[in-house]
Amino acid sequence: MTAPATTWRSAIWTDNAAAVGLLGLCPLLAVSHSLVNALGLAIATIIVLTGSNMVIAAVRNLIPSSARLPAYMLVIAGFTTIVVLLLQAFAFDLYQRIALFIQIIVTNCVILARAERVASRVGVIAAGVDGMKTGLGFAVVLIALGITREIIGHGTLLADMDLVFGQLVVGWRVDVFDGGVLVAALPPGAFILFGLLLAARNAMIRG
Amino acid sequence: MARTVSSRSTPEIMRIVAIALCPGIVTSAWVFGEGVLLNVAVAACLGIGCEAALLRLRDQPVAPTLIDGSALVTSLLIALALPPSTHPLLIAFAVGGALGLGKHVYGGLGANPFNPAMVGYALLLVSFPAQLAAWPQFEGGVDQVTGATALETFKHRGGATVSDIWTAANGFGRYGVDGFESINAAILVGGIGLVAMRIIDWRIPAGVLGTVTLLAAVTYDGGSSASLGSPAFHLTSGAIMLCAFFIATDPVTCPTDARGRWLFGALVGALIFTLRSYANYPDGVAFAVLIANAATPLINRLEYRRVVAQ
Amino acid sequence: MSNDGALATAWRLGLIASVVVAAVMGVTQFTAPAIAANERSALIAQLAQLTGMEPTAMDVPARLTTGFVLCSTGQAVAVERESAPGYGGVIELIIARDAQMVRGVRVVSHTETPGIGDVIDRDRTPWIEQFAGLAIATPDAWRIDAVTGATITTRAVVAAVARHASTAATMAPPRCDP
Amino acid sequence: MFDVFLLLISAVLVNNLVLVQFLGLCPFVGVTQRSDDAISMGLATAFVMTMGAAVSYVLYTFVLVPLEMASLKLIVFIFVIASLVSLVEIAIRHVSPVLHQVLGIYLPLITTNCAVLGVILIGMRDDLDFAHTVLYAVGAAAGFTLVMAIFAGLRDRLAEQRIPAAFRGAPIVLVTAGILSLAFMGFQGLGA
Amino acid sequence: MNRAINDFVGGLCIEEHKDHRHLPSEHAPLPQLLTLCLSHRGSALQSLVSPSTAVLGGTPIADGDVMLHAPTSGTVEIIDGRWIHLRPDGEDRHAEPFPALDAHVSADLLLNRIHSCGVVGLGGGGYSCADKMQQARAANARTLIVNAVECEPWVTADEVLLREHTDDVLRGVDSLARLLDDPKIVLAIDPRNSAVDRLAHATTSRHGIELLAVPARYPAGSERQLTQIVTGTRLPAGARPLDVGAVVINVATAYAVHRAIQQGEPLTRRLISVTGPGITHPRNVWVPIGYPVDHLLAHCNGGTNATVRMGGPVTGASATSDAAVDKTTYALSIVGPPARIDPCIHCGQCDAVCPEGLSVDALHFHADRRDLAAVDRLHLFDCIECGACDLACPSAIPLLAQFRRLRIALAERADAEVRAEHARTRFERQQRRQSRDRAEEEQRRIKRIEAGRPWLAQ
Ligand SMILES: Cc1cc2nc3c(=O)[nH]c(=O)nc-3n(C[C@H](O)[C@H](O)[C@H](O)COP(=O)(O)O)c2cc1C
Ligand SMILES: Cc1cc2nc3c(=O)[nH]c(=O)nc-3n(C[C@H](O)[C@H](O)[C@H](O)COP(=O)(O)O)c2cc1C
Ligand SMILES: Cc1cc2nc3c(=O)[nH]c(=O)nc-3n(C[C@H](O)[C@H](O)[C@H](O)COP(=O)(O)O)c2cc1C
Ligand SMILES: Cc1cc2nc3c(=O)[nH]c(=O)nc-3n(C[C@H](O)[C@H](O)[C@H](O)CO)c2cc1C
Ligand code: SF4
Ligand code: SF4
Ligand code: SF4
Ligand code: SF4
Ligand code: FES
Repeated sequence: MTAPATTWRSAIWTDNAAAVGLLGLCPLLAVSHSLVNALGLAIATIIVLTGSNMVIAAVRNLIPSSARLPAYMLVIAGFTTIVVLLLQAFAFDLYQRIALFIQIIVTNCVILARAERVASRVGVIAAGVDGMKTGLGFAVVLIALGITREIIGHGTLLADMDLVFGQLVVGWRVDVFDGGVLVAALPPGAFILFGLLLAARNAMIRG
Repeated sequence: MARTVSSRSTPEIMRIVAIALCPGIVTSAWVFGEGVLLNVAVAACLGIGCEAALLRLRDQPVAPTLIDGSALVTSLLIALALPPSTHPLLIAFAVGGALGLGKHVYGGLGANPFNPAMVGYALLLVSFPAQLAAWPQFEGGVDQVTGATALETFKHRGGATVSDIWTAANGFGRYGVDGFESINAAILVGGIGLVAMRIIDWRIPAGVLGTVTLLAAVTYDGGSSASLGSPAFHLTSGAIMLCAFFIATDPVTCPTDARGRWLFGALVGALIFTLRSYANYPDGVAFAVLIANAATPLINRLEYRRVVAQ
Repeated sequence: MSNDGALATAWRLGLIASVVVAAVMGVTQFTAPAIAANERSALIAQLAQLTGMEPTAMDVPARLTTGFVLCSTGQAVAVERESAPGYGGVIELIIARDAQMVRGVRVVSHTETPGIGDVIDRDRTPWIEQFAGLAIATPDAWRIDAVTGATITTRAVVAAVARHASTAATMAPPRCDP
Repeated sequence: MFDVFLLLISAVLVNNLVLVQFLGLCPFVGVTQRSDDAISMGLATAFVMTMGAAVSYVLYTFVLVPLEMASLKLIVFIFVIASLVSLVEIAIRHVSPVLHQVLGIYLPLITTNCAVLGVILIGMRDDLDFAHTVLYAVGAAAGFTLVMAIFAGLRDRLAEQRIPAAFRGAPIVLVTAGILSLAFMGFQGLGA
Repeated sequence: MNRAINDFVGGLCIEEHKDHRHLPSEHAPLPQLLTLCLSHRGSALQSLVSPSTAVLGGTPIADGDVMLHAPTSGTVEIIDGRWIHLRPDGEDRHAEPFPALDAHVSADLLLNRIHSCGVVGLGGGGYSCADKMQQARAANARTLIVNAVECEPWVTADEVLLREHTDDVLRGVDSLARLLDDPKIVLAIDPRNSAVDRLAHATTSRHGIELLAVPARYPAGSERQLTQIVTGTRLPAGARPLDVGAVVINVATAYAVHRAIQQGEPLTRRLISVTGPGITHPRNVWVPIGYPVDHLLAHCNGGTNATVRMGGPVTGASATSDAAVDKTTYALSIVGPPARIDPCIHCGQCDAVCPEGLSVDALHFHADRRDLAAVDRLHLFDCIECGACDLACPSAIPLLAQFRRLRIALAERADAEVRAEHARTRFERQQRRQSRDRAEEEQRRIKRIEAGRPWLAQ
């Protein structure tokens, strides 16, 4: 069986689930006011996506087709819970900043869609790779929006990166300019800047 | 078809609105000094430049659209809403936000659901609230010490009574001489001119001012420190007249028929009163108008009807 | 679907559910100590910041009540809640003080204007650290400047802390319970 | 009484689920093309949200915590929501076929609407008691339905042909949502 | 003269531009060629003549819903199924007229005469006068409204006709009244009309004609609005004056009825205004039916077909290059250069003036997107094509022209369905279409939503 041909390019650029389908918007907009939060959520999402995709692929023959959705949801919820616990254990400060939206990964429609469309039909490795690709597409959008909002909203870049990467990167913070344009860090800014990023992407695709 | 009656064209209407703002601008300059004129000049230049740039970006013909004058109205309203001598970069931010995000992303004149000037102003207010609180201490108009405007004092009145606020606050001369009262009076004059020329529908200012007056009267308790302000206080402070006659009346973003306009005016009035009395930002005008704009399509839809009995 | 089918489905679903639940519970067991430790050390770090002391895990009670006395190396510090009427609503404060002075103040929650009133938020500016070390007996002599543009917010906080301090000054000093 | 009012104002306007808390955005941008769809979706969600918050509260407080299985809460809540959705669907079908026609097709969608789960988790995070949890859910649901209706109205103008090509579709929807969110910033401080 | 106590909703005051009302009517010289159309209000007429036949003026040359007569003597040159070209011989000889009918003939005879003289509504509608009166009799109409309002700016043909032939018009009205059972007769007129004095004088000596001054607001002359002014009842959507017992007749029609009955003369010419802002000397000219527009413009020193509208400057539609005057052409209006068009600013002026209470700006918005379903929902078909919205629009948007194009598009779509489904009543068809659309849309919607991602179907 051939894996549905999701190329890296399509997952990240042309058919990006977040950018094109506007799926999983909530966590995307909510945690993107700084790069560190965005990164944290991106990594968590990739782990859940890849993990649940692989598990579902592994047990796909065991899952009765009439009870597909509950089974997928079980696996996804289990994986999310595990990531939540691990974050609490090993990256507590980061977890505290994005707790709500880490938990809400459970309902991310992209994950369910990948389970249904890909993981239930292909092997473990292929499913894992697909989860990575999709997750990376999501991560790219998160990071782009995180960078934009952090620079414009706070005037900084890479602030508080130690929450993800530990003491190593404490000095990474760059002060781009003083103050920042507050609205970018507030809810309206999330919507508007994501809209502008998508418009820029559209303009680039159109050439 | 060719015009067979001498009704006014849209560019003429825009120009008249700009002219009707002049009494307000002049009085404001008289009260707050030439910083107001600086605002106006900067905003007007930026507005026209920005409109031209955006039109070019959209591959639209620049010259014919530029003379429709709507960008000028937008810029003037922003200039009047800002404290005197606001930094040109801040004005540029507001004007750019207004014309870019408020108007041209939707396709330019007539296509925008939200009042562009208020979009620009709200973006600026939320981003740089401190800078927008910098109204000059008003006595003499020259000394550039900032002080709380009446609405801010009102917002956090502590033990002050309404009349304390009135006499103590910056820019309040209590009926007449100076300050926000005279600016509001001058704007009222321009606004009544627009009503008389039938450029704006009287129902909108009537709805706004009527509702504010009504709510203020109902909740007025003689002016104690817990009062939400007397009708006269609300009608003479902040951007109330500008809103009632020039902002809420933007034809593009308000409902199109009489009943809808009453409703819209009342909604704006009720929101202004509520936000002034209970919310954080001192003058709720921009937010009130934006929220009411959001409700406009729903109000219009109520009116998609035939008057005729079917 | 036949009964058999339904039953089989239920079984398999049950199996998957058990495995997932088992996995989660396993990870819970595995991470529980670390999480508990994290929660505690976060709390301790916060208290250390607030009080300027270095409390050890043993000094901090397991469950915090709204007002309690923190004892560390023999020093007793009262940690209490206070609220101030700010510009946009109530500002919830937490104040630490000992017998003589204010040890520290932090804002727990507020609804002040973003960009103006949030100077009181330690994450934004260090303004609120000025309270550390002020004598509770003489609030009138405190020299804390209001922040331009946020006069109301900052005055409200200063007033609330001062009121709290002067009340506290008249009460018995915090003592370490035996 | 007054604090009930304040809690509702806060949940409906000041901390609006969609525009301020960023929850329920998928239906907000996805099911607002037509007004009646938007309002039906809003109402269906409101129902599940309120019920879900109540049931989850009970399960969490009286089952999971005593059994020391709090870490299973996500799994449990998701199944509470999914079962509720099914139950509601069956119930509505029996009680009122008309209502079922209106709401029926939206119900399955609600399972992946993060707003429902979000409301449950927020109630838990803020340590609300049962009554306040339910009240908060009612307010949040009302706020959700309100902005669904408003946004559905606004979308008519988003079909304007003059919108620059790069902004058509998602970007203009997001910019508009942003301005609406900006407008709702005005409620900051209300009821505090 | 009485002032109307009732009014219609909407509408607006406009500048009249009617200075030429005081000039006497003129006669246009015979042209080289008359072009007579073989279709009337969309239904075909059967030609009664063969090619190259010589005919006298007044000879019937086509028959169908209405009859068509040769305006002058000459040769019928080409018949290509759609047009009759009549080349006048210049002698203007006429066939023997019908005998005059006296006051006591039967209603059937009167109706017959009106029909065989080819009298149609000259107020712009062109509906067969005999048919209209027949229906009015059947419905036992009690009010006869004579429409002398002429509310279009720049147009004065009815006014001049009324002033110059006051008594003949009133005689025509008498004849029409005889067809009804002692109706109330109301002559509705703009009080500024220069024929008012003569009329006042003429009607004092008669009984039973009320002279009624209507509000000087456009479009008071439109029959639905006029009926409301006269009877006080606002017509529901789709209703005609007859539904409230009124029949509306234009003054020129009344005059043609008089000529048909008392003179026995078929309708072969009419008085029209050649007028508009684009011409220096507006005037009123008697022209034979079929007069080529370009020829008439040359005669009156004004404009070209490109700048002329068939009808008044407000409601007239652009003329084609080979257009000719027909029975419903009450004016040729030469318009000025087109105004600058700005985008719709949703000012609502058009909604305020629309006499039918339509949400005009919403119609325009959906029309721009060619959303046919939406414009149908917004009652495009209740638009009376008065152009009040055009007059009010500050952005000078040609709303009426857009609505006309759209109506044609909608009608064509409906036509296609008629052909497909054969003859069924329009009502039934619509009913079924609507419910089917609803069901299909529901199906599609359910599919979309069940796909789990309705939002992808942008
Ligand atoms: C949009 C806006 C928001 C404001 N928010 C606050 C606030 O959060 N806290 C505050 O103390 N004052 C706030 N103010 C009040 C003004 O900054 C006011 O000028 C100031 O508090 C009093 O002036 P002063 O500092 O010169 O005495 C706000 C004013 C505006 C215009
Ligand atoms: C907008 C509009 C304006 C009209 N104005 C007049 C008018 O001024 N005079 C007139 O006789 N008919 C006018 N008509 C036509 C009348 O509605 C009606 O068709 C006519 O008076 C009927 O008489 P007839 O059948 O004898 O032509 C107008 C129609 C419309 C739609
Ligand atoms: C309650 C529920 C919600 C769903 N929500 C989404 C969603 O938001 N986005 C999505 O792509 N798929 C969602 N799915 C999965 C879709 O139903 C569908 O299985 C998936 O999109 C693959 O369909 P396709 O291959 O036809 O694209 C959901 C499924 C269920 C049961
Ligand atoms: C009566 C009137 C009021 C107006 N008010 C505003 C306004 O409040 N803000 C603004 O940006 N433009 C205003 N304009 C200009 C113009 O209508 C507006 O920029 C449109 O929203 C642009 O599409 C106004 C124009 C008129 C005629
Ligand atoms: S246009 Fe309307 S409002 Fe103006 S004068 Fe005429 S009737 Fe009166
Ligand atoms: S309007 Fe023109 S095309 Fe139509 S029937 Fe008359 S002459 Fe023929
Ligand atoms: S032309 Fe139609 S839409 Fe316009 S005003 Fe007249 S009836 Fe209304
Ligand atoms: S009058 Fe013109 S500009 Fe005004 S709403 Fe109507 S179409 Fe738009
Ligand atoms: S991510 Fe919130 S509703 Fe889809």
